Amino acid sequence: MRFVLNTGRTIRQGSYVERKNSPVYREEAASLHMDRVDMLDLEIEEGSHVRVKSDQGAVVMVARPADGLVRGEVFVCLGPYANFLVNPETHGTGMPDFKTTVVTIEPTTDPVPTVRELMEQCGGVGYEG
Amino acid sequence: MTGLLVKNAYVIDPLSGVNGEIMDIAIRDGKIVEEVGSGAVVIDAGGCLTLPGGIDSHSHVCGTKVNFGRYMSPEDMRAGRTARKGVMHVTSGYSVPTTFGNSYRYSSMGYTTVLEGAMAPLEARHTHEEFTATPHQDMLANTLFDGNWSIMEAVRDKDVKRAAAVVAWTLAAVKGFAIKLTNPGGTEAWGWGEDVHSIRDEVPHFGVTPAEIIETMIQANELLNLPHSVHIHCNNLGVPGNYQTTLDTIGLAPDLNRERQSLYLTHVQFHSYGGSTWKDICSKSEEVARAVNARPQVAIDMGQIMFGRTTTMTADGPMEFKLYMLHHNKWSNHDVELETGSGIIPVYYSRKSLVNCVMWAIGLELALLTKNPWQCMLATDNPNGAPFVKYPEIIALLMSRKLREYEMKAIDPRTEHFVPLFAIDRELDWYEIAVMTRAAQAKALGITRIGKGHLAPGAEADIAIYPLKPDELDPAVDYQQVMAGFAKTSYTIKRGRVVARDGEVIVEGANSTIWTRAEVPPEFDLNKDPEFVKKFEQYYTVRMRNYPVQDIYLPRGVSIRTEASL
Amino acid sequence: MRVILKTRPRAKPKIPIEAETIIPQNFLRKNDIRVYEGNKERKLEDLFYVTTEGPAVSPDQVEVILTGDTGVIKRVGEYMNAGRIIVEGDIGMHCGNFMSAGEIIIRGNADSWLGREMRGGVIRCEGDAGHYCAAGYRGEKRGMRGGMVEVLGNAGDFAAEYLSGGEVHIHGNCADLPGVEMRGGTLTIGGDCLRPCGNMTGGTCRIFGTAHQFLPTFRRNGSEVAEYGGKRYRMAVYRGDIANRGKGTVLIRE
Amino acid sequence: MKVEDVVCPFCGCLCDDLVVEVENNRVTSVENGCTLANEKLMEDHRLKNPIRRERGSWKDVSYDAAIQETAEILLDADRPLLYGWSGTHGEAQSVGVHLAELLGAVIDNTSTVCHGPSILAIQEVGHPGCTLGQVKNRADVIVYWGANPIDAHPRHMSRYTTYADGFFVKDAFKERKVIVIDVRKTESSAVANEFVKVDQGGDYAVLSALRAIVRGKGDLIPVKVAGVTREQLFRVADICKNAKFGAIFFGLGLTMSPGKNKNIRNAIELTEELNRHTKFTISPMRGHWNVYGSNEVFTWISGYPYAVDFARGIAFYNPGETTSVDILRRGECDACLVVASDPGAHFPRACAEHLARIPTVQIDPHVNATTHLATLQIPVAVTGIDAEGTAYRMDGVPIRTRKLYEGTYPSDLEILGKIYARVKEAKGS
Repeated sequence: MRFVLNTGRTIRQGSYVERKNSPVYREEAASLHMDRVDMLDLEIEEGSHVRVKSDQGAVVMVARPADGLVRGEVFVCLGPYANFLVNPETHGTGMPDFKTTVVTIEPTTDPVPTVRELMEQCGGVGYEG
Repeated sequence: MTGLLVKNAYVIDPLSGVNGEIMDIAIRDGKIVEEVGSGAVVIDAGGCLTLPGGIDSHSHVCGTKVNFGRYMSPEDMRAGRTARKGVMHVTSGYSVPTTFGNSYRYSSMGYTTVLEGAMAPLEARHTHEEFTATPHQDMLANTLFDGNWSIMEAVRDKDVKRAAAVVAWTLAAVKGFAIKLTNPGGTEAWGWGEDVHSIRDEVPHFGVTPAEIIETMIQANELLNLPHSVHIHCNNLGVPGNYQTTLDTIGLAPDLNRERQSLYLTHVQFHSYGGSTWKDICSKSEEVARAVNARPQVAIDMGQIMFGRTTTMTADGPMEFKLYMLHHNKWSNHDVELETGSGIIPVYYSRKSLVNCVMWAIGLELALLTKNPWQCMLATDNPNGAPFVKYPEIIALLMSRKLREYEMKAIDPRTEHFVPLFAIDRELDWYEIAVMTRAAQAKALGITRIGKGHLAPGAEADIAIYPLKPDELDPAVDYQQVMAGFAKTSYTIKRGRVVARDGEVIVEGANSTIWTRAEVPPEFDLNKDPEFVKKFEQYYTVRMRNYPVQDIYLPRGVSIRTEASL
Repeated sequence: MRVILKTRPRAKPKIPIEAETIIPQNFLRKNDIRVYEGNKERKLEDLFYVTTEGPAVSPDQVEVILTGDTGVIKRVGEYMNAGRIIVEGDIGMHCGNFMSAGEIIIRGNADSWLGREMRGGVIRCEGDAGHYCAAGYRGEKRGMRGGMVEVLGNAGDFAAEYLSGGEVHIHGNCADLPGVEMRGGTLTIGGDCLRPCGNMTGGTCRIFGTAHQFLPTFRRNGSEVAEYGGKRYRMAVYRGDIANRGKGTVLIRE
Repeated sequence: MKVEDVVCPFCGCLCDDLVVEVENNRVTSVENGCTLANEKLMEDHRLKNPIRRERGSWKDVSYDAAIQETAEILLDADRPLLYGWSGTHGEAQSVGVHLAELLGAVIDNTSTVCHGPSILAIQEVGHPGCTLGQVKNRADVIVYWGANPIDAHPRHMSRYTTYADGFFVKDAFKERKVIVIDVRKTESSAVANEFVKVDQGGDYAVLSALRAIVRGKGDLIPVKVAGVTREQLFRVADICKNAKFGAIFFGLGLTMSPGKNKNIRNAIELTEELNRHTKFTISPMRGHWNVYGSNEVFTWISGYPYAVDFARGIAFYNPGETTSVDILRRGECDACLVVASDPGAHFPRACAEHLARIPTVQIDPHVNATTHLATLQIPVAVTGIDAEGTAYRMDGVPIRTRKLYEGTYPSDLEILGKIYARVKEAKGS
């Protein structure tokens, strides 16, 4: 199924912004908020892992029901998980389309990567500290 | 330090009564001295015009609105870009150059002291940050009180001493130099999208009039014994028929100070319009100059406009909105809680616009019709009338009727019917120019006492040597040379050190910031005034303790201390 | 005179070359021409194999041909006022900015800001153009004021932004907001586009494909017939943008 | 030890009324702060010392070696990018701009992925704004557009708008109307008097429609614009026109959605139009506590608020070209210095990949996503905790942050000053 991925701030993301390698940050930044009916259609429950895919790549997140969203829209707080999917094209403005990434979502049993693992996938070397 | 000796200089130093004498100037430890030893570095001025460093008594170069002028104008930034070179940083901008751009260009013109015309107290820290990045001029900041709630309450209560206490507290807190009133009362009214239209209009919700604010502040200023007088941007700027407001304001000025004026009216060109609409606008420079001539207790600056592109910026928010409605280009506005406002729009003054031609003429007329050059300073309200780099051209226009005639042929031919300029023959001489560009400013600002604006022993060694030989030049004819000469000094000396040569800045620079501290008796110290403290906490969005500008922002601060007569 | 500039291989091929000096008039006087590779100033010969053929006495007799890896070369033809530039492949950003006369032909694609604030002359891009094709400078009141920009392929977002004079013709599609802030001149779009002419105050935009998400602030004002590519089409006429002063015209094929 | 009137170094609200308890070089309690402030001030998870990546693993290095290597990396580069800056004080930002100027580098701040489009819009049409106290003391209508202050600026409503009593608004909660316009329901929309739900990507059309209505051309408006009914559009226009003082605050909902700067421009022009009827102001909800300061500092030194390219000696500015995301996406830069920000977390993946390919030095107190991409990280003091300096609030009001205790880490200013000195020496200038 196709969805439009929106990103934005959440208070939890902000609270853990200096602790990006903590489990709480991962939990927040990898939470995919979506409409309950969409979740039924995808046959997933709260806490299910989903593979979210865009033209830029794919990342595993955790589905969570949300009330403020309409069907077809999903929300992830800004951060490395959402950014795995965002196209870097800026339309000559310097600003990528952080609010309108077209994604597909499917259930998966794969684990949610850590921030460190995401960065290693980008070519980095994880720092344990 | 062995000192510096400027030899063979053609000196005009009006404050010392020197008018065109060939003499030597000795400098040691940043000051002018009687003599230096034989080991001194010698600069041969070769008979060239040598003046005290230039002083701009009203310019907008640093602070919130100036920086916003840059921020919103990439098209202006690209108009004047230079690369890093030697000790010179990158510069950008034409009408609102970067701080280093301003500093280098002023320095190249021989200016060593500049007063920022409008600093909102709440944002003073910003002005001071930019001052430190304007390294070649000593800087002073006029501090805005036009819409200050505590002032208006004191005015309403007819409590001059309270007003003086508010001024003393604020100047000390924000390291300001003098009292600035921009459209007094009007900036508060603009908080509601309104304005005041005469000095007798009431300010909404405060029950005071601009006239009462002005009169109270003049008295408060003298009670505090501040070096400068109240510095006013009158109500109704840029409105046809506003000369009446200007005359009314001049009429308010008592004669309270023997050393200087009691009221400084800035950019009076913008306040000398007759007529009732843009269609019948005309010059009232004669009426305004007559009032100035009759009242030695006032001083003015021209607010000359020059044709071309520039940016207007002022604390006068409502005026800028009116201007935006005319130009419909872009408009910024920034109201400052409990204090003042500001606005910015880009403009283009065109020779094809009759209104602009009338404005151009008025500025020149004010300078030519004011009999005493000590009462009329040369300024453009940079960058409102024109960027300050146009000063040399203005000097040439004032010195040469021939150049004026040449220009008058190029402008809208109808202008002649609306202005007296075409009938004015006066040509200013070197001495009068020296007065209008440094000596009068120093006197008006009250900074001669700290060694500014003159070259007598003990003065700060701020000196400009121009590649102009007054004995060999007829400025009425050789106006091109006059323009070129005033644009680029051979030497600009700041506090005894050569900072610019032939238009190139050669040292990093280290300016001072000059501010005023008026000592008040303890009962007038508002830090301990419960009512003041309470209002502050209730209505400002910054804590009172976080409001004052810390000393660290003035690495070379010079405070002028006064004893208040409270 | 014909000057052929063929790019040399570079250690860091993605670092842009800033080449506002590549304009016909500069080759007339055999000056030492310099360009920037990143923050390093280089001689033209360091980055290009330069071949010069034939004489010229005025810049309009100079033709500059660029070949090789030209897609990262910026500012070619900036402030050009005579002569001709032919780019055999793609060209980098800012090609033909502020040009006042002469001709630029691009056989491949042009990156963003093609013909920004152009005053006169002709640019023909045979491939696609990037964003802000024939647009204005940041903060400037007027954009392109004269001349002609023709793109045979598609254009990105903000094509002809601030167009104030002259002619822009995109044969293919435009992406989002073509003709936004338009004040004058003519914009012709052969294909489709998204949200055309937002906030326009003047000029004419003709759209021969589909205008998606057409803004609600344009007023229908009858129909007329327009000719395009040798065919005649019935066009719906709109006046707008009435969110602003609304003195512009948009024609959309019915 | 109790420290009063502490300035919070988290968001653009720059609240300066915090009361903080400090014991043994740690903040042990925070009063008046929001959750974000508490977490930030009480944090205790710094990187201990400079670290360096060597053949696939990390080694500790000395400050001096790290500084020397940073200078060498920057000097070697043909197109270095200096990114970040919003999380440090103005004095350090100032050294950063001079460093960029000296190197011929590109310097950019986090506006690039935040309110950069707002700056572009302001450069087209200006900005009718005001300080936050004007809003608190006067405003009777507040509009939040594409902004969710409860999550992003938790005290904005209580200090400046919805719940803030002021001189002319004695009982704010009763006297103020709050309108929230957004593509989704949020905590903030829940407390609004009027919630306007716009279809994703529809803001531009809604703004155009409102402008037309305010201009008296509402007859043209169809029954629905981007999901908003004609009735609601007229109602909103009416509330705004009848305000005594209206204030619009907008967020990334406008800057990041399709149209970008043109959305903001449309909102500013709506504000200008409303000023023909009453008093209206508009203000961006700036994110980082000192992102506005980086714009200010960049501007007075270079002339431009962000995305400044000194490659050719002069300052050149063109967002979309000289912005960090574009430079990284194109693979242009061959070295990167990241200061006080985390592009690894906040830039699209392709940008993070390029950071991992080139020498990337990070100056930051914490281990963040960029750490894993970097070749070198130098930990520094946190401005507002163990370093002090100037910050500019979202409305341009400059406030000096406080140092709460004398820590052991060097400040950004010290580290950057040393790098600048080494580069200057190497350049022989």
